[in-house]
Amino acid sequence: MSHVAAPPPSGPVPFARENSLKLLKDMLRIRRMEEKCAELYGAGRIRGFLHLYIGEEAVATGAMHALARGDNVVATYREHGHALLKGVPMDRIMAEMFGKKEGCSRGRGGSMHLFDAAARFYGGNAIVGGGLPLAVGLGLAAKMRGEERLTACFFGEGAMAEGAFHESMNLAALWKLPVAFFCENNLYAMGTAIERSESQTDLCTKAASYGVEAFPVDGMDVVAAYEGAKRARAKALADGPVFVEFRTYRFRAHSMFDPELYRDKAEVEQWKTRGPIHTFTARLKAQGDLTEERFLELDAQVEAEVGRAVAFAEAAGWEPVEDLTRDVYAP
Amino acid sequence: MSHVAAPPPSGPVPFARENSLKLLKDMLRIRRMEEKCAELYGAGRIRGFLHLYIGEEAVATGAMHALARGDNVVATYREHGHALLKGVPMDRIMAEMFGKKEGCSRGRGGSMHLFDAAARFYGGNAIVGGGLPLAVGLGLAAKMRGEERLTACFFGEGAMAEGAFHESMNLAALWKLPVAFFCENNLYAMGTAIERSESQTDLCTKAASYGVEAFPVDGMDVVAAYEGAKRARAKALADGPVFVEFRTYRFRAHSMFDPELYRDKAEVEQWKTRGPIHTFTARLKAQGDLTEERFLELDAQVEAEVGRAVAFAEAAGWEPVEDLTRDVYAP
Amino acid sequence: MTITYREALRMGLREALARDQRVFLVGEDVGRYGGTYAVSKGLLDEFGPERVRDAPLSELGFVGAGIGAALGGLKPIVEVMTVNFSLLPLDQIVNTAAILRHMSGGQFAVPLVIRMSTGAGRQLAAQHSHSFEGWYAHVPGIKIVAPATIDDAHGMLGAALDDGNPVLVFEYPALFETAGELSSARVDIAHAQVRRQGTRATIVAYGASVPKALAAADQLAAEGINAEVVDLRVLRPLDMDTVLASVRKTRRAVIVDEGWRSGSLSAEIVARIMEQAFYDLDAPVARVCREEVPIPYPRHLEEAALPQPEKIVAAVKGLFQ
Amino acid sequence: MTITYREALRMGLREALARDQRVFLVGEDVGRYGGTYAVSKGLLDEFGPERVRDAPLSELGFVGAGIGAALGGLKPIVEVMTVNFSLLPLDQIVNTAAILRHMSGGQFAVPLVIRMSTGAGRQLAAQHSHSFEGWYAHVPGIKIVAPATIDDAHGMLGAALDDGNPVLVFEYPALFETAGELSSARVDIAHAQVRRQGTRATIVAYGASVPKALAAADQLAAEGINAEVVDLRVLRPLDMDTVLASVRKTRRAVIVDEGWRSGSLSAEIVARIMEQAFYDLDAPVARVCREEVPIPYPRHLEEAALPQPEKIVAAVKGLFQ
Ligand SMILES: Cc1ncc(C[n+]2csc(CCOP(=O)(O)OP(=O)(O)O)c2C)c(N)n1
Ligand SMILES: Cc1ncc(C[n+]2csc(CCOP(=O)(O)OP(=O)(O)O)c2C)c(N)n1
Ligand SMILES: [Mg+2]
Ligand SMILES: [Mg+2]
Repeated sequence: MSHVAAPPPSGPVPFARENSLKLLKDMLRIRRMEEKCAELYGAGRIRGFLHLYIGEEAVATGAMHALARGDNVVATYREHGHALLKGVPMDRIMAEMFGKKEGCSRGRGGSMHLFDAAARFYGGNAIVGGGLPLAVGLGLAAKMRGEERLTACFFGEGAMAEGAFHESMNLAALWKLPVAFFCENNLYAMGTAIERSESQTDLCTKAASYGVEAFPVDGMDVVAAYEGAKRARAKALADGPVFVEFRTYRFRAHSMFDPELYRDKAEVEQWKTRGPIHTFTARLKAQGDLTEERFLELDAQVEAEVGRAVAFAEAAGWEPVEDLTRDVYAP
Repeated sequence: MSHVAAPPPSGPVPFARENSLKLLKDMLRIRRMEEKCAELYGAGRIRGFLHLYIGEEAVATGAMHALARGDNVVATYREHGHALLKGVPMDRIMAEMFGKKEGCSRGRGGSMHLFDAAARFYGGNAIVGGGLPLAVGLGLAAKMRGEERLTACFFGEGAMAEGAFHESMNLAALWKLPVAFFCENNLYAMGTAIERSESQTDLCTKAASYGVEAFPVDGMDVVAAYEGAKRARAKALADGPVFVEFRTYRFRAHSMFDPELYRDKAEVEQWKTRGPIHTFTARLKAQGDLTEERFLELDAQVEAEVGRAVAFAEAAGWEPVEDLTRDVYAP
Repeated sequence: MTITYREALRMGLREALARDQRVFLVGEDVGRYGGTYAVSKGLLDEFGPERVRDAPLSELGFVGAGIGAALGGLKPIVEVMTVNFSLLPLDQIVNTAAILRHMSGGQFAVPLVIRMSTGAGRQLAAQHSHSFEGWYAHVPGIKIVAPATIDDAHGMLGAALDDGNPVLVFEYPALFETAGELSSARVDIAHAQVRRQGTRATIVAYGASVPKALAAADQLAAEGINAEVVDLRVLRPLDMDTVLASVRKTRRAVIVDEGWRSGSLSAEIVARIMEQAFYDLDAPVARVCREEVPIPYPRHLEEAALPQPEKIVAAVKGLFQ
Repeated sequence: MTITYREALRMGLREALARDQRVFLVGEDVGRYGGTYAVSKGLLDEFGPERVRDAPLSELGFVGAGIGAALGGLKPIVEVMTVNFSLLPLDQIVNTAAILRHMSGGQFAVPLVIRMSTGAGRQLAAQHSHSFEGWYAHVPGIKIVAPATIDDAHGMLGAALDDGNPVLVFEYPALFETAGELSSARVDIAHAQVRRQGTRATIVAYGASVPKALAAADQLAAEGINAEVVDLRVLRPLDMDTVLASVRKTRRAVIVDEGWRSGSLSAEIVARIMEQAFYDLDAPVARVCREEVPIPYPRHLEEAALPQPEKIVAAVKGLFQ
């Protein structure tokens, strides 16, 4: 597997202008929210583990735009973007990061454990591979209840070495469940490069061995990500599970503790030339769908939303210690 | 996956006569030993779970003849034949079945847990898939110590759905270990037919997705089994892991408790026409390598060995209760 | 009606499937094979392969799928063939089923039942003879029940499905052939139960140890010691009120546990008696547990490794020395 | 020499790798990343990728491979990044590593060390804050050690490798930054140790709870209660002689355990004191444990859920009421 980035995404964006701007804005919403999180982490307002999605925004953005409101999403500890675009309000995410009781998990989960029943966002899972069997079960429930509902499950390429991946793919395929397996291949699992983690680095070949349709998508290109996810959704609802490899890259460290000894700065810099936000911005400008003023306006709107979210989180309260053991069991 | 048996193995046997007779005799040794076990189970001399290999003898026989004495073997709860042909004396196996202290595991393991350090027979494992990671480790040790030593790991097709299979294949392939993965595909895992257990019933396709060489072999034909195992051994020692699908069938119930509700008698009968012992016998006779007298003589030798083994087991003693907790820890 | 423990389990399953369309059974060989212990025999024909669903050998996968299906609005009964294999899906049970409600701030319920057989005594040797009920009873967020009677074998499943929490039901192959009268009383999954009244010592047991405790009590009665037997029934949360009431009355207690002694559930019972009834005791509480050894195959060694009525008798007598 | 707990762990690893060619380290990100907690940083450069071997995310696979490698004549040190992930390979640990010697009639040794970090206190929330030492201590055939001091962090690994049994070494991230003097004394993995002498009560603790117990003892001393602190060090087999000697002297005890109260190792310690020193007690033994809740993320709730010096102080004082 080459770690060398392909040329930056380019060419016309085949969407109506307003749709394109919505995609752009949503990528910005993830980016600015997470930049703020990094800053707040430095300031000690956010604690524990914090895994940033910066660089990978096109994947969640394209995918969530392809999903319906009633679809289910299962994600990982790197899930801020997925939660936000599945419909978890930014202020409730930010309050969760702070550990406040207005947070989307009542403050108990923090960065790795965002949940929202109304948005059908099933987390947030800090066990690598742990969400995959859940997604199979959500798919089984939808199928047995006769619902037209996709379950989309996000996970990293590192998770594919876990037994949980294998068992989940096999079950979903055997039972022909409406599940989309969305692999975010960012080439590293912490410090472990894919060629030290997978004997078969062509992940679609691997997934296809379960008798599941599998295809790769440029995960740095929100257009490709949207179209790939849309195709996967239709296919999964019609015929059973689909696997999509989103080829992407994380620009930041694995978590806030990672000294990044395992990759070259040059590699990171090269991938940054494919950054999903600036390349998409450039394409929209090139085709006259975006001006610099409009971009700055969007960005300002996003910054304002982030500002409001932080203010909300700051103002929110702590869960009282008396409630510590509430919700361990059903009332 | 069709459950219909192919035509019976036929055609010339390309071995020297004495070799052929040795293969035949070894198949008979497994068969007669297990027939006796079934009888002893009925008589209450053997207890617990007992899983017979009857019908599948060509696989272990061909494979063990292809291995060297110094090779390692890891097997399952259906391992009597493997143990016997890897060199565990029949009397010690039989004593183990009885639970006597002269048994190859001091009587503590019984049918599912035969062990023999001298024979490099690493068990006997009643957790489906449990032996696979062990085999990887044995292969790793051989490689790191610079030994020319294969580790052969036997398991059923049902085990391939377990995460342990996936993780083990990936590790062995990544680390290029001298491990032969010998899958005994007898079409059922207890009562679960392969098409309800594997979304991909072409097991070699599945195994090849790990970047591992994989090929099928007629597991009812001891000639094919021997040649397949030999090819696998050479390849594994030279280049790393190999997967062989031995296509076989169990003639008896899964264990002594199984009412066999899940398959047709006709299917079993049809497979019996491919029985590894009588077809091989017929071929040897056809090419003049075997007479009926010689066959009866071999069979009588085997029956005598079985008789001696039973007598040994009967005469053997029980481990005293005072030794119950001996060997829990190193002395 | 006189039925066996196995039939009672099957009846509970059949009623659960008949009562609520959201209920389904999934696990290895629950369908065509009829269940390893023939518990689910006949249910495939009655309810079809969607609701009596055979799963491949992938315990982590299908237990996790059961959790997901519960989140998706169903009421799954997941069968893990035996407790011995339940270490494979343990991560899903502990890190998802048990904590999801709390960690999500109360948003997600996991109304899931996991059934598994447990215990030793059938000469199945070290890998097939574990008793891990006590391990599971350590985990907040799940409930653990251990039917020891015909009524409980029949009724606990329904109560577990109604509970709204993930509930693990432990079934005892050692009891499958025992027969008894099925009463019409509804059972709860909240209380321990006194199975035999007594005055001079309390024997606390659960699962397959309950009949052993009762046998010991019979023997003790013959020797003039009138022992009370408490069947824990529910291993988490523990109903200590019933246990403590008995111990306060008898002032002496023996705890029987088929798990390895060190760190078994029996230790927790002893600790709670220490904490809550220390001054009521006339003698230190004693334990009869599995010896600390992997279970060997031969019958005489297996028997030596497990709690037996004679050992319970000896332990109770020891309280008076 | 003054070093940190982390440096002591690294020194132990380096010495083990240097001393015996059969020793190798395998686990996720032990090499290029330098270890999640930077414990193995630098060792890849020193010993190369064969002996400091990065493994893919497949805990069941590489723990099982470690067992196999031990059978094949090597002395593996397997790192499971944290105890939270150790539920995935638990089957291999319990059903192979722990039982193989006994089940094979003494033929096969498994000279394996499994290291993992454990415990809460770093706001990592429910899935990353478990303390399962007590679970492991339930299993015959394995040994469990919990270094709480610089000397133990340094020396226990070597002792574990020499032991010949599978040994699990629990490391405490809560202690990684603590610094202290490294002595030249060899440590064993057989004994508990009195870390502070006292006369009026015994506080038993292990791992990251040891400094908390010492802090509590300081506070108690200021209030006139002279408490003894016993560091268990070895959680299986338990060195009850040391614990009982202390309890018999002080006649009062509190057990501190970072695991959930019900069914934690603390229960076993209480049960053994009940069994062996009942008549020596002036008050029932008390426990300070984790609340029975998945650990929440916010600091105030996490602190409330865990044993703290103040709670230990209160528990000791409670012994005198
Ligand atoms: C079962 C388990 N093992 C190990 C870890 C520690 N860990 C957290 S993230 C991670 C890397 C995962 O990589 P990948 O799946 O590629 O996702 P990415 O972080 O690249 O998005 C590891 C090893 C864990 N959380 N869970
Ligand atoms: C982890 C685990 N799950 C379930 C079982 C129960 N069980 C024993 S054998 C078996 C079927 C295995 O089938 P396969 O791997 O095809 O081997 P075969 O018996 O056909 O030789 C099952 C389900 C077990 N022993 N271990
Ligand atoms: Mg990755
Ligand atoms: Mg099979």
